[in-house]
Amino acid sequence: QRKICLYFDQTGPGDLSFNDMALLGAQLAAQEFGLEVVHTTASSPIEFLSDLSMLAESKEYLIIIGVGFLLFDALPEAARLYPNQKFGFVDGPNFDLPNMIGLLFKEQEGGALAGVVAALTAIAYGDTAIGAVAGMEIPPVWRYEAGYRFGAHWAVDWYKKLTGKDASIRVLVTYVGRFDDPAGGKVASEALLRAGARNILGIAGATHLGVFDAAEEAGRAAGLLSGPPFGYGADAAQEYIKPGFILGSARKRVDVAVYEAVKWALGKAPGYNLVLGIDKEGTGFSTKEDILTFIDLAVKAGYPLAGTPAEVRDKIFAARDSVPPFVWQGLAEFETLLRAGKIALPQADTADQIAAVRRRYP
Amino acid sequence: MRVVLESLGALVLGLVIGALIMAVWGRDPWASYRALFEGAWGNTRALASSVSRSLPLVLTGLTFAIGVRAGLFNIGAQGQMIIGAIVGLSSALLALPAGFKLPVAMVLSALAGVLWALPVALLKLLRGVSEVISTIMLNWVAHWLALYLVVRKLSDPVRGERTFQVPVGMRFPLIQGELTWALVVSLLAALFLYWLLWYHAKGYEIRAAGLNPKAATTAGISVRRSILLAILLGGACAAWAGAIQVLGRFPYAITSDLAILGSLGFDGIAVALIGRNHPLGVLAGAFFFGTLATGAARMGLRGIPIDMIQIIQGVIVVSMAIPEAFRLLRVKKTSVPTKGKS
Amino acid sequence: MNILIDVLPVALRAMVPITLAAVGEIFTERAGVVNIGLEGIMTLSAFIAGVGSWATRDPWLGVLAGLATGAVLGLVHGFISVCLRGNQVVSGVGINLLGMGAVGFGAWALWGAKSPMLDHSFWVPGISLWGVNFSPFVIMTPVVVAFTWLVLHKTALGLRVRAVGEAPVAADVVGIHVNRLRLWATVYGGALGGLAGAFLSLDWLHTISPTLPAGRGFIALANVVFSKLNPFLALVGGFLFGYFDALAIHLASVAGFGGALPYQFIRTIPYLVTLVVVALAIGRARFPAALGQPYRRE
Amino acid sequence: MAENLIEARKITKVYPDGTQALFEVDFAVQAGEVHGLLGENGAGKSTLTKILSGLLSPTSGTILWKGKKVRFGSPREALKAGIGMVHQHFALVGPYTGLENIALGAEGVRILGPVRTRWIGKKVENIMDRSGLRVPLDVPVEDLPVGVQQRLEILKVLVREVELLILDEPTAVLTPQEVDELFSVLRSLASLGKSVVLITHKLREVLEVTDRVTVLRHGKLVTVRPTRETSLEELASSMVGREMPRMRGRTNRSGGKEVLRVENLVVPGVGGKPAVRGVSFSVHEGEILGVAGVQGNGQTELVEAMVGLRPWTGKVELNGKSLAGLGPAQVAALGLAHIPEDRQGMGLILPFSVAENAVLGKLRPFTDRVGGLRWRKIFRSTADLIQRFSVQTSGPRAQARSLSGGNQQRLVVGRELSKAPELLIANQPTRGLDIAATHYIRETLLKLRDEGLALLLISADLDEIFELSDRVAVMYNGTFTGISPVEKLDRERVGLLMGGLTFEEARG
Ligand SMILES: Nc1ncnc2c1ncn2[C@@H]1O[C@H](COP(=O)(O)OP(=O)(O)OP(=O)(O)O)[C@@H](O)[C@H]1O
Ligand SMILES: Nc1ncnc2c1ncn2[C@@H]1O[C@H](COP(=O)(O)OP(=O)(O)OP(=O)(O)O)[C@@H](O)[C@H]1O
Ligand SMILES: [Mg+2]
Ligand SMILES: [Mg+2]
Repeated sequence: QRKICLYFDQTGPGDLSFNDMALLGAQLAAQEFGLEVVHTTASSPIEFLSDLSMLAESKEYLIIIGVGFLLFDALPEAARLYPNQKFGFVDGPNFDLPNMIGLLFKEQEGGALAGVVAALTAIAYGDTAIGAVAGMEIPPVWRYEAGYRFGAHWAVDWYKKLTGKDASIRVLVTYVGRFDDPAGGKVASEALLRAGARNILGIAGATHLGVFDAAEEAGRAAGLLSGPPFGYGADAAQEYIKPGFILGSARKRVDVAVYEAVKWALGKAPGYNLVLGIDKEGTGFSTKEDILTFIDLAVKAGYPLAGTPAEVRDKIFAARDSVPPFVWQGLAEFETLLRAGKIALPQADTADQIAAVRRRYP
Repeated sequence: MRVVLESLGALVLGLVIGALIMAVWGRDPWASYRALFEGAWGNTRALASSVSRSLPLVLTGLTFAIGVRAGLFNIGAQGQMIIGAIVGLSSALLALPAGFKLPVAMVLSALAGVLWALPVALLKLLRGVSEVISTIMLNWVAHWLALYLVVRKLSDPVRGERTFQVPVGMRFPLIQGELTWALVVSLLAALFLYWLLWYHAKGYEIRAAGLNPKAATTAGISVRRSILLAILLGGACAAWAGAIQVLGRFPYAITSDLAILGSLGFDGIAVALIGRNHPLGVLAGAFFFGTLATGAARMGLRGIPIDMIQIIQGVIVVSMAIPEAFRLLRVKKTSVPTKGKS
Repeated sequence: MNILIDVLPVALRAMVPITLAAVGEIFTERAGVVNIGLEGIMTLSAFIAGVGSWATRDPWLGVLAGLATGAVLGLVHGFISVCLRGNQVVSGVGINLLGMGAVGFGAWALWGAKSPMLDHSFWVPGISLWGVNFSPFVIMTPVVVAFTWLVLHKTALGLRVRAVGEAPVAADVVGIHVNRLRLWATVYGGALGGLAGAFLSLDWLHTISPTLPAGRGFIALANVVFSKLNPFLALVGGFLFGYFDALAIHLASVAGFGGALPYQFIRTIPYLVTLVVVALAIGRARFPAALGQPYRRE
Repeated sequence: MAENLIEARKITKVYPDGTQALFEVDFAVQAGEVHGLLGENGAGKSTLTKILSGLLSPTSGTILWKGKKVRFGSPREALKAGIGMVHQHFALVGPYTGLENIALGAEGVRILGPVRTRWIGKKVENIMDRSGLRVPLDVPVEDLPVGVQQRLEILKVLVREVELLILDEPTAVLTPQEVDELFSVLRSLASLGKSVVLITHKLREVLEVTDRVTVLRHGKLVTVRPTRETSLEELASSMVGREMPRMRGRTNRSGGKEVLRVENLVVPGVGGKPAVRGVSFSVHEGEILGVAGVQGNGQTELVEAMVGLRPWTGKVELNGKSLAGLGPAQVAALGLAHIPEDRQGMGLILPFSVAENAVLGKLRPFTDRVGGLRWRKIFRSTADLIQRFSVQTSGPRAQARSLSGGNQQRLVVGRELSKAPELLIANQPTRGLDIAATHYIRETLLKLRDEGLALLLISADLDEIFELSDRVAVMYNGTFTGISPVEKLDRERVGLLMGGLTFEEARG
């Protein structure tokens, strides 16, 4: 069995984000271990179990890696039905199954880092609110939201400690209800902008392309070549999409996770949960290096960049340099504390937990 | 019989055009199609999956088909299905003896579908509001209502991504692979509507009202009552589509993005049209769609991206529109003058 | 209530695709052809418009490309439903599937991304009037509405188009080419759908995606019924829906989670408002007598 | 021999479904003549003329127009050459006004320019003055009486200044006066050197107005003769292919007990204006009350009100039971049967089978306790009906659409009569039917009368009124201008009454 099979829950390769990163990780592993990669995509969530059964039945694959949170039920069921097949689950746990590796991320961390930056930037430019445009109410999105809220409130406290000045930041989170509605994302962002939230995190897949667009359009209408307003990306380093108007992204290293999963499949160890957090560089706030990686990825894919790669890079970095240094100082401090385990981020896996978070960090 | 042959001809045409597209893009059409059909029918598990996949489509297809029979363009299956799924699931909360749970859930879900369809009928009959508008709008209302209920009221206390699961005793038992006895629900519904439409006075009236409302009225048939009946029966069918998705299919719960319901309601339109709005044709049309959906992943493994598969599906559906073209071809042949026979 | 006025500019833009596509469909349906493939037409046209703008570096050429794409898809639908006398609804459903697949595949093959965003150099530039920046489409839409209405109701062509949808035999016996006219009417409808698509990608959202219209093609169909096939009422319907949809998203976004109503309920407002307006003020629509029926002489 | 304006040689037509409608038919029309075209339902008259006017193309055969071989691909080409046709089933756009209908296809210079209504209007006025065919030009034609629509159709063709005018059964819906007017228009056209082809089932009209006559039977040419040299009997037998039996002599009789009583019936019409304005009458057992009148004077509304399709005020009693507030099903249950005026629109469901149509409106005896259909019984009863009423069809499973008009009508009549009604309302029961079918249906109605059925006959055809009725009422503008025994009336007088004169005026 020399084949790795990736099974995408939706969209498939071509999002230059989550799915493409998974593919990238698989390809890297394949190269290193002399394997082959095949992949396919669900034609709708109704097919999950039958597709996975079909894949497992063929006995052709070293490991079948389900990519995407939506496989939450079908993947463990398939792993139970086919105990001799190894499975990996990007974005989900292994459910104590010996033949499955769970690949989890601490989305809260990425969300919190973005929250710190968004809130401090807002303070720097005199705003009283930050925003987030979310897709649907599912736990990974909740975790981002919870982290974001926490980060924003932490930032306010930190700013007070730093300067002695009071600041107040409201966190406006809106759920558009779909992951594939850029128009809904844009209208929601325009509402947030009008409500005074000029830093907006996108956690809604294609929907949050509308966030970036609203930010750029508002900026250009005011005659600016860079923000604020700023959008913030998720999963990938999405800055290249709107250079100058995306200040950063909450990263999630799906490639690393997939690579690790393949490595596990080659060994004999029983399944476990690989939780990737900032400590293992699995989550984080996009670094300059990340940004360059993704510009590179986009160039290779043939993406219609807004200028030459160098121009794009310069614009992104210039935007970062344009915000007051205390923003980055705050980020660095938060990151340090996080790595040191000195910060406990709120849980948000159930409706009750997220409701509590919303009450606590309004 | 002729109708069946025409549909098969259209299917073949669609497959051929699809093959051309794949060939142009440098993929082996033969191998891809083999993968598609192996993936869908290759073994009993696959076949069971294809059949199972088609069960809700039968029901939403029936909703549209009976509407057409009554002269309606009823595209409300999506919303009614969502409501049916929610109510079917919620009936798990009732304290009932185990054996009763499933039947009661099905009855309640059908009632809910009927209630959700009622405004469509009332708006049409009392205010002349076209069912096209009211169903599109109510579909969205149902969608948002469900998003609220699934996340806020019915969610699994320990897992936020979906509602609680239907207890084991309330599920449709498995037959084979993914296929459950929900099969009987879809089959019976199709047979029942077939019987109703062609072997019962009410169905006769529905068809009469749909084909010529004026003549039907003149003959003392209440067109309004027929429309009401068609809309409400449609509501019940669509609700059952939702119910069997929740009660008869893993994970026996509704995910918080409603993904397990997908666009089954809308797909029912195409299913019904391909089945020529005949309940038995709907069975065939649904199985065809079930096949395409189930076989797609296997085709994907052969390097055909999901979007390409969608294109091919689109081409096949478009070709399904034109059986008339075959009739045209045949006419050309027979219209050569023959010696007077009158 | 400040927010009621605040959402106006957003609403004006939200109105455009629903109105343009609906007005095109009105023209098509007046000629007796139903095209429920608007969603697919908008999706694919948005993509080709983006490609056009990107390839030519001229947004207006991009708009033209979108328009042409819509026209070609209209032609395909017209060919199937008018010339081959196919089932118009099935063909429309197929076109919707096709549009979605073609964009996902095309954008990925071209740019490696299924939902790429377009740089601002590809955007249709805004027009400044009285110090306010307007989307040219917001101005164009009422013009198209008025033009379509004029053609339909004040010209010889319109007389013929409506006759062809109402009584094709009557048109045929006075020498009007029924099928040719229907075909062109379907092309015009498709072209306006294409324009709506170009607006989505080049003016409003500056992105391309297989689900870009996100259901607006179907809302446009509802708008056709709402308008009783009157382009001016379609403008009203488009604005009404656009306004309340924008308002609902605004309210839901700003209210957050503490509000009196869950945001999910707020989002049902545009749909409920539409229903109420139709029930109270619009009422019964009368469709062309030969709508959806292919015409043949023998 | 005068020159042929148009000549068709060996025309054969096979419809796409394989129906052979015409077989090597020769047909010629001379310049300046009125040419009658006769034949039973389905003989191929419409098919032949549709071919001449470019609507259909022949399967084989040639057409000579002014001596030159032509091939019309479409009505446009035929119109351009100078051939215009008024179709049997009107080709009008319902929601359009008369003027718009006339303008359609000839609107003006530029296709994107405005319709030149003023210019066309003037031209139409001119033609209306010359021909005496008057129609209102600013009303949607769907609101116009059928007779007026007919005139509009003719105007539409005249405006296009054709040399050959083809009229497919134009007189079925006109009053005698209107027919006379039409015929004088046709004669004056002929005297101007134009030619007319007239299709009709009424032989008297043929004898009255045509110069020559062609008879078709089963898609084949039977005979072409100068009208002078032929007679009514000869034409009838050459159409049918055998001697026509004479109509059974009608014995006058006075009715028995009163079955229907109508007092001061008022029925609102379109736009709230009353269409029936206080009508009173009664119908007795074994009696036919004939209601004569030009289409559109309230007959439709009168009938639809009585059968429960429209709201009304006043008093309507069937055998002493009031029909107030009852729907069609309840009215039918009380013993009222109804032959609707529009068999295809109201009487039948064309895509249904003959059997399904045969039980339309009388399903009760054919269902079991749960409402299931007893198909075997339905088929048996349909076969019986087909036989009793001589419906020509391939069987109970055939689509009603595939029946000819005459046979469709037989099916409707048979169905309604098999309901064993107390009262039968027959609205235009023989419109458009050939003589054999007409004959058959009239005979049937008379026979039923003799058996004691009460009959309300509504007809625009005076022959029919006089052949069948015991008493005659004339309806004009929503009221009855008197009811009188048939012996006391003559065609002339009734014609005047139909035109709006009162009894007194008509008498004087
Ligand atoms: N559209 C059609 N498709 C198939 N067959 C047709 C069609 N129209 C007419 N026919 C056939 O052609 C024959 C001649 O029809 P046609 O309408 O010319 O008769 P007609 O002489 O005009 O009868 P009528 O007196 O009832 O008007 C009919 O017997 C019928 O079987
Ligand atoms: N779709 C069809 N398929 C087969 N035969 C048809 C079809 N349409 C019409 N016909 C045939 O064409 C003939 C003439 O049709 P038409 O509609 O002119 O009726 P008609 O006999 O003239 O009756 P009417 O007097 O009501 O006009 C009929 O005899 C019928 O058999
Ligand atoms: Mg005829
Ligand atoms: Mg006829």
